[in-house]
Amino acid sequence: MVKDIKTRIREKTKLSDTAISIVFDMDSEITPGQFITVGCGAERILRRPLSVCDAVNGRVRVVFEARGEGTAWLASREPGEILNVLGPLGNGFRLQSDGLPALFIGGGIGAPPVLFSAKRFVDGGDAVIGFKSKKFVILEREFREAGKTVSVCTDDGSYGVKGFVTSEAERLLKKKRYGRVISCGPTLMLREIAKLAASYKVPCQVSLEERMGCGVGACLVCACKIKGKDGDEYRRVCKDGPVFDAGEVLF
Amino acid sequence: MVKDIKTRIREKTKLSDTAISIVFDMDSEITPGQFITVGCGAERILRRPLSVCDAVNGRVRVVFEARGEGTAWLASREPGEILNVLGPLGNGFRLQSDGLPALFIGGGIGAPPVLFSAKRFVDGGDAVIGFKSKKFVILEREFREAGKTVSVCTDDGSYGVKGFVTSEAERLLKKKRYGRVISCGPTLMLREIAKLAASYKVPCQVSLEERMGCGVGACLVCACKIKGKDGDEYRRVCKDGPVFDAGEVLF
Amino acid sequence: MKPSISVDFCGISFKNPVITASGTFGFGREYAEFYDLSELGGICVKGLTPQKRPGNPPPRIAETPMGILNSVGLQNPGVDAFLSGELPYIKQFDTRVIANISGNTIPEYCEMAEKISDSEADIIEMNISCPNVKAGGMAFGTDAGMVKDVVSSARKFSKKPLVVKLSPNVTDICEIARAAEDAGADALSLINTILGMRIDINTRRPVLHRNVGGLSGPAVLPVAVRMLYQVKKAVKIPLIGMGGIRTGSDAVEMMLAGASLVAVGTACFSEPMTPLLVRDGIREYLEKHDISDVNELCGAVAEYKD
Amino acid sequence: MKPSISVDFCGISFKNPVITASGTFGFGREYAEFYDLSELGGICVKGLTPQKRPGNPPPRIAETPMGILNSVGLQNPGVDAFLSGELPYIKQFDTRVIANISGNTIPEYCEMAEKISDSEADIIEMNISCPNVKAGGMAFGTDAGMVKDVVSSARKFSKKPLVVKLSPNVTDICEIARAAEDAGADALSLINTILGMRIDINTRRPVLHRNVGGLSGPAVLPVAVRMLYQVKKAVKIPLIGMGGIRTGSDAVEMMLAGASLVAVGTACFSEPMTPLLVRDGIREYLEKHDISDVNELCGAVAEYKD
Ligand SMILES: Cc1cc2nc3c(=O)[nH]c(=O)nc-3n(C[C@H](O)[C@H](O)[C@H](O)COP(=O)(O)OP(=O)(O)OC[C@H]3O[C@@H](n4cnc5c(N)ncnc54)[C@H](O)[C@@H]3O)c2cc1C
Ligand SMILES: Cc1cc2nc3c(=O)[nH]c(=O)nc-3n(C[C@H](O)[C@H](O)[C@H](O)COP(=O)(O)OP(=O)(O)OC[C@H]3O[C@@H](n4cnc5c(N)ncnc54)[C@H](O)[C@@H]3O)c2cc1C
Ligand SMILES: Cc1cc2nc3c(=O)[nH]c(=O)nc-3n(C[C@H](O)[C@H](O)[C@H](O)COP(=O)(O)O)c2cc1C
Ligand SMILES: Cc1cc2nc3c(=O)[nH]c(=O)nc-3n(C[C@H](O)[C@H](O)[C@H](O)COP(=O)(O)O)c2cc1C
Ligand code: FES
Ligand code: FES
Repeated sequence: MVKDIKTRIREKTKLSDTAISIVFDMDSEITPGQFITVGCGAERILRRPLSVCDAVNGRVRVVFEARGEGTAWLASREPGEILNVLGPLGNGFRLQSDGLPALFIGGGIGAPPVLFSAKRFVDGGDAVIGFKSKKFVILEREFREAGKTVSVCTDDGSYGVKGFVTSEAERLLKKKRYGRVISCGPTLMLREIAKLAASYKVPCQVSLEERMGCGVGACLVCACKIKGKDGDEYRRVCKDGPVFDAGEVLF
Repeated sequence: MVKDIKTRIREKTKLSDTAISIVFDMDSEITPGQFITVGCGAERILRRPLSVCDAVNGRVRVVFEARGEGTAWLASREPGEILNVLGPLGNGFRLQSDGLPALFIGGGIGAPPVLFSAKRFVDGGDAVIGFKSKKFVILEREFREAGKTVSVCTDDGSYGVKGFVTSEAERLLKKKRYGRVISCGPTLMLREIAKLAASYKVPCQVSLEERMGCGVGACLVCACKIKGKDGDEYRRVCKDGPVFDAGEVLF
Repeated sequence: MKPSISVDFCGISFKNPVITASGTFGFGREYAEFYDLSELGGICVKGLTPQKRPGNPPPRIAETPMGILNSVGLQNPGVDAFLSGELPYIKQFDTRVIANISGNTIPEYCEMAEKISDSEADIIEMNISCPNVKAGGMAFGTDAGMVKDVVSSARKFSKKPLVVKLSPNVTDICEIARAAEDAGADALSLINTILGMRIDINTRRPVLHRNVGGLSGPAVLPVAVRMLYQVKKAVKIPLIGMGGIRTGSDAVEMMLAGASLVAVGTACFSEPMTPLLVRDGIREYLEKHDISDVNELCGAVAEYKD
Repeated sequence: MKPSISVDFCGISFKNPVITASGTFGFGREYAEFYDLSELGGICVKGLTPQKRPGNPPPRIAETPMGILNSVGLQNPGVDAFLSGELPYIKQFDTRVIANISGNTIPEYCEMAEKISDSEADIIEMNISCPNVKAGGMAFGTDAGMVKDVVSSARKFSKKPLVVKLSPNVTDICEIARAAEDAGADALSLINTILGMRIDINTRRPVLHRNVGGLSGPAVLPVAVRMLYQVKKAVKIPLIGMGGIRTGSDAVEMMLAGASLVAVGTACFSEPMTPLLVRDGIREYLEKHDISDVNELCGAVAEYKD
C-alpha cells in the first residue's frame, strides 16, 4: 500500500561533505530499489524522488546529496521537523534466492539502494562502490556489515582502488560466477555495467533516474526508452521501474 | 535609516484569540505610526506591512492578527526563528508637544500604533479603544501604563462600554479640549472619527491601510486619494503616509 | 442543511464539480490506489490520438516557480485501445468520463469523435491547444477560422456533448471562444498550458528535450481566472475551469469567474488527494457562506463597473 | 582574471547588464536610500505620458502564487515634469537612464520621443504593451500592423536608441517582434506583464479595482525565457530580457535565451537589494564557468535539434 503521510524526522546524519542520511517514521513493506517522494518546501511543486536505503522497525532511511534547491531545502531540515512523504513507489530489485552470489555495484549517491539490496539478499556476494574521491566515500562499513566483501573505487585513487567501478567489477566477474548484478548510479556508469554484465552473460538489474511529475505512473513524464516486444517504447521510470533489466534499456 | 535585516524573534505572546505580539531585534529610531514590512515565507512575494507597537532597547514589537495566508505563516513562527524585516518605513504621527492633551483612538488591530503614540506623547490625554467583543480586547493595561485614561468599547457590550469608539470619543470631545486626535483602525471607523474631529475642530491624524508592493514609495500601488492643492490626487500610503491629516483624506 | 454540490453540465449530471485534468491522471488506475474514483465528479483521461503515440524524448518536465513545464507529447495507446482497454476499467466507478482527443487533421478529430460517440464515455473534449506536438495541436486553437472548421466538422460526428479546450497562448481568447461556440461546441474548457521554457545554466541546454513546454500549476491560476472571466462574458455555453487549482478556495475563485466545473491537474503531483480536498473545500465554503447550491457561484463575481 | 560584465547596447555602454524594470523603481529616489544607484547598469523609469496621469483607483495590487498582479495605470507626473524634475536627479548618478513612454495615440509617442531626444536620457523605451490603461496601451502591442505604424512614426522623432517593449499577451510574439524591427526599432524589451485576475472569494469582488491586472514576478519567468528564445531567433536587434528575474541564475538563463541586458522588477519588492545581488550572481557564474565576458552568454543556449 502506497502511503501519503506527514512524518517526523527522527535522525539526521552527515555521512560526508555532501551526503546526508535522514531517518523518519514510516511503517511499510518496502523492497530494496523502491523509492519515496518527498515534498521539498511550500514554494516547490514537485516532490523529489529518493531511493530507500533501509527500512526497519517502522523507520525508513534515505541518503541523499544536496544537488539543487529542493535537496538543499531537505538538507537543512532538522530532527523533529515534519516531512511529506509518499511511498513506497515503483518496483524494486528482484532478489529471490537462486543460490548464486550477486554482484552489487553502486556509483556515488546510487549506493544507498544497492546497500539496501545487499542487506536483504540472502545468497551472499560482493560489492563494488565508486566515488569521485575519498571525501565522498559513504556506506563502506555498512556494506561490510551486510556481509558482503566491499571494494571501494575512487576516480582519483585517493582511497581504495583507483579508477571506475567498471574495472573492479570486471575483475570480479572474471573470477566468480554471479547470479545477478544489482546496480545503481549515474546513467553512463549503468550503461557500461550493462555492457559488461552482458558480455559475461550475467543478468543485470539497473535502477534508473528520470525527472518526475506525479511519481505514481499517471502523468507519463518520467519516460525511459525500452526495447519492447513490438518495437521500442517509452516506459515510466516511476511505475514500470525504477528497476529495469539492463538488457531492455536503451541507454 | 531604513534597514533591511534578517533578525531573530525574541518573544512571542498571544494577546487574545486572534492577536499575537512578536518582539525582534532591530536597533532603529522609530516614530510611532511608522511601520515595517516582513517577509512571510519563501512562497510569498509580497512582504506584509505591520505598524510598530513599541521600540525600546534595540527591540521592536509588532502586534498583529492572522487574517490571511501571510499573517498565518507569521503567526506560526516561534522565538529563535529568523525574520526578514524592512523598516522603519513611512511617516509617523506628529507628536510634538503643544501643551494640550491628545485623544488616542484605536479600533481593533489598529490599537498597537496608537499605543506606541500614547507612550511617546508627553502632554497626557485619554484613550478610546474598541473591539468586536470581550475576547478581542488587547493592550488595555498598557494604555493605562502609558499614563492615559482608557475607555474600552465593545460592539456587543461584552466588556467596557457598549458601542463603537465614536460615541465614546464624542463624549470625551464634548468634555475636554484636546490638541489632536491620533487614530488608527478600520477605514470606516477612521472616516467617522475624521468627521467627528472636524466637527469639534480638533486636528486629527489617521493611519491608513492599503495593499502594498514595494513598501518604500517606488511602485505607486498603495494609492489613497488626497485633496491636493491642485485638485485631488493619489498619494502613496507607504511613503507619503501611512499617517495623513484626516482633513485631506478622501475616504 | 448540507449544500448541494451536484452540477448539471450539458445535460450530464456530475455528483460534484471536481474533475481531473487531462494528462495528469492517466486513465485513473494509478490514483485508484489512493481513493475510490467514484468520489470524483469526473475523470478526464489522457489525450487520445487515432493511433498509439510514443510521445517526446525525455526530459519531459521542468520545475518553475510554483509551476511546471511539461512536454509529454501525447503519449497514449490510441483511441481504440482506450475504448477497449481503459474505458471499461473507469466505468467500474460511478463517475463521469470525459474523453480528451487530439488530432493532427480535421478527419482525425471526426474519426475519434465518432468512435467515442458509440462508447460509454459521457463527454468528448477536443484538445485544440496542445503545445507539445509539432503538427496540429496548438495551431488549431490559435486561429479562429481553424477553430470554426475543426469544431463544426467534429460536431457532426459527435453524439455526446462536445467540449472544446482552449489555448491560453492567444491574443484574444474571446474571439476563439466565440468561434468554438458558433461552430457548435456545447461547452468550453480552459486553460491548457502556457508555452514556456527553462534552460539549465550549467549545461546551457533547455531542461526539456523539446526545448519548450507547457506551463501549468499555481503560477498560472491568475491567468486562468482572467480568461474564464473574459470568456464567461463572451459566450453562453458553460465552462470548465482549470489552471493552477490547488484548494477549495482556488476552485471557488474559478467558479466565481465563470466555471461550472473545475479540473485539477498539476496539484495532484504535490498531493494525490488534491481533487477530494478541493471538493471538500468547496463544500466548506458553501456552508460557511450559507449557500445552498454550488451552481450559485457560477460567474457570480461582482466586478467593479467604474 | 575578473570577468568583464560591461555590455555595449545599441552603442551605449552599460557597466553591467542589470537594469531596473519600468514602474517598479519609480525615478530611483526611493531605492537610493538603500544603495548607490551608480552600481546599476541602468535605470528604466516609471512609464511616462504626455500629461500627468492620476492612475487607477486602489486596490492596485494582488498577490498570486509566486507573482503579483498590478493595475497602477501609469500614474506619473508627465514627461515634462520628468525631464525637469526627475531626470536631473538621476543624472547625478553614473548609470544609464532609459525613459519609458506610453501613449494613447501615435502623435503622443512622437511628441514624447522628440522631447526625450533633446534630454540627457540615454535610451527611449516605447511601452506598447501596458495592460492597465483603457485606450492605447496593450492594443498597440498586440497587432503587428499597429506596431509597425507606431514604431516607424516614433522612430522619425527619436535621436536616441529606440527600444520597443513587447506584450506577452499575443498569439505570435515573433510576428510582433519582426514588425517592430522592420519599423526601425533599435532593440526590443520583453516581457511586459501577462493579463491576469484574482477574485476575493469572501467579498466576491475582484481584488483589483480595475478587475484585471498585469502578472509579473517569478511565476512568469518560464514564459519570459521562452519568448526571449523565440524572439532572439526571429530578429537581429538586441534584446532586454525581463519577467520574474530574482537571482543571478535567472538572469543568466534569460541571457542564454537571448537577452543582452536584463531588467529586475517585482523581485525588488521582496528584497530591495535584488538588482545588485543579481549583478553579483552573474559575475559569480562567469567566474565559476571561466567565462571572461558576459556577452558570450547572449543567446548561447544549446537547443535540442531533434
Ligand atoms: C527513482 C530515483 C531515486 C533516486 N534516489 C536518490 C537517492 O537515494 N539519493 C539521492 O541523492 N538522489 C536520488 N535521486 C536523485 C534525486 O531525485 C535528485 O537529486 C533530486 O530530485 C534533485 O532535486 P533538486 O531539487 O536538488 O534539484 P533541482 O535541479 O532543483 O530539481 C529540479 C527538478 O528536477 C528534478 N531532478 C533534478 N535532478 C534529478 C535527477 N538526477 N533525477 C531525477 N530528478 C531530478 C527534481 O526532482 C526537480 O523536479 C533519485 C532519483 C530517482 C528518479
Ligand atoms: C501601514 C500598515 C500597517 C499595518 N499594521 C498592522 C498591524 O500592526 N497589525 C495587523 O494585524 N495588521 C496591520 N496591517 C494590516 C496587515 O498588513 C494585513 O492584515 C496583512 O497584510 C494581511 O496579510 P495576509 O497575508 O494575512 O492576507 P492576504 O489576504 O493573504 O494578503 C494578500 C495580500 O494583500 C495584502 N493585504 C491584505 N489585507 C491587507 C490590509 N488590511 N492592509 C494592507 N494590505 C493587506 C497583503 O499584505 C498581501 O499583499 C497594516 C497595514 C498597513 C498598510
Ligand atoms: C503532464 C501533463 C500532461 C498533460 N496532457 C494533456 C493532454 O493530454 N491533453 C490536454 O488537453 N491537456 C493536457 N494537459 C493540460 C492539463 O489538462 C491542464 O489543462 C493544465 O495542466 C492546467 O491545469 P493545472 O494547472 O491544474 O495542471 C497536461 C498537463 C500536464 C501537466
Ligand atoms: C507595479 C508595476 C508597475 C509597472 N509599470 C510599468 C510601466 O509603467 N511601464 C512599463 O513598460 N512596464 C511596467 N511594468 C512592467 C515591468 O516593467 C516588467 O515588464 C514586468 O513587471 C516583468 O518584470 P518583473 O517580473 O521582473 O517585474 C510594471 C510592473 C509592475 C509590477
Ligand atoms: S512521474 Fe508521472 S508517470 Fe512517472
Ligand atoms: S507600496 Fe510601492 S509605492 Fe507604496
